[in-house]
Amino acid sequence: MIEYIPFIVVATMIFIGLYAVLFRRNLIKIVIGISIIESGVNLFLITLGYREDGVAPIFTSLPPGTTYPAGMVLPVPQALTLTSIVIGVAVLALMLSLVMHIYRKYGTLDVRKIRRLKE
Amino acid sequence: MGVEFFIANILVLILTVVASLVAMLLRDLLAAAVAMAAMSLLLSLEFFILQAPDVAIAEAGVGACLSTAIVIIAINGTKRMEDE
Amino acid sequence: MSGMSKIVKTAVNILFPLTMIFGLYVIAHGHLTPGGGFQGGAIVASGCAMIVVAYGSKWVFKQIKEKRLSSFESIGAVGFIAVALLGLVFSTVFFGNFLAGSSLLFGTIPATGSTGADFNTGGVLPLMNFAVGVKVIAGLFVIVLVMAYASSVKEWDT
Amino acid sequence: MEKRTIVAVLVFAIVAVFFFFSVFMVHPFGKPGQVNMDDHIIANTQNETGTNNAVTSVVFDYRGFDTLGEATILFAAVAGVLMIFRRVKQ
Repeated sequence: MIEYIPFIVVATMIFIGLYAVLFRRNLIKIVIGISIIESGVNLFLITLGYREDGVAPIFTSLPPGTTYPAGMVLPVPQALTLTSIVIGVAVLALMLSLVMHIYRKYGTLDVRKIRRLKE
Repeated sequence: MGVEFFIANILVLILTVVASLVAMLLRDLLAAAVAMAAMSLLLSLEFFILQAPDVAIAEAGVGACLSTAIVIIAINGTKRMEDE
Repeated sequence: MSGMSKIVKTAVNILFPLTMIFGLYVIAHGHLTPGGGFQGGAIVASGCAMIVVAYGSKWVFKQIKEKRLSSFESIGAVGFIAVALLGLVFSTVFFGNFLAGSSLLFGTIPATGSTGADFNTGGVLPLMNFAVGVKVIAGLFVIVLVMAYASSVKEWDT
Repeated sequence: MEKRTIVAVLVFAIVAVFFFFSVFMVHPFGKPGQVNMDDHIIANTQNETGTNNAVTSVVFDYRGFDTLGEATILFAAVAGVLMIFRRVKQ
């Protein structure tokens, strides 16, 4: 149980974001929920790539006594997370621009009122 | 796995969950944006604890500064309070 | 957003060059220390967002147009793809690392294991770091700038 | 209670149960299973790419196409934001 705590935290963060997406009505709060889900996924990738007692995979002045490759954390999930973070901020900017446009057009941020106004 | 690594890991993870819960629950959207910045900063600390300094720098620069700035700009362009 | 008070402007005037130097350092040493094009670009764009907050987006629009920033972003993307295509020409594959192991710029191969920081290593990776850094700086700065200007304008024609 | 709310609660419960049971099917924290590719990258990054930082070598050399797609997405996002706010400028 104790070694599964990071994965439980990841699942909890994804639940929190999913709750905000499904049950909140404000559009900016929905966007914040999507951002929380994305943070949970990033944490999941980094947690998958951790190796016990590992150091960062950078060879410039390693700590003495480091054995490699067995004593280093995995580099591929870190690279994927790096890509995912920049994609996340791009998608966040695009979503918030659309939210600002919707507010100027309909005058509200409530998703149910917007759906009613659309007809 | 040393015991201080374990304690720091669990503590930062729990604080991250608390910050995300606060960001989801608050009615004031500006306060929610600040809580999201705190969540990003704690997440960057967690990445550093898990030996990923590249990702920690990226998360601190993008998550805690730029995305907070974008959310605050969007709140400035729309409405601050979330009404029922 | 309009400009803020004189205290904020003075603090930003002191902090902006430091942020800029740190971000460019992170970009330039991306193949030796933690960092790279994305991270350094995000740091420099954060400094530019600080300028936008302190001085107001109208003042920033007088200094630089967003079309110029957009063309900077295109220059970064084209440079990235051009370096990758040079790998197809001089090496065998797309994204081939044709500079590593040669006697040209950035061509030294470091010794295996824990080494010191030799800047002249890495092959094409420092060039790609610079291209992606220019792209990320311009892209994120133009997003923040245009959104700040649009949020300060009261009337749109939708 | 609306029909939409019931569907949302149902979806949330199903996803929650699914996630809670799938958490315990991941490998334990700190003991990854398949590490052949990562071991190869760590062992050969200094010979093949001349880079000390393994993460940068993965981002720009071993998996360069991922970075190409990411650059495309960033370009598309900037183009989208500029297109949305095109009429705002005077």
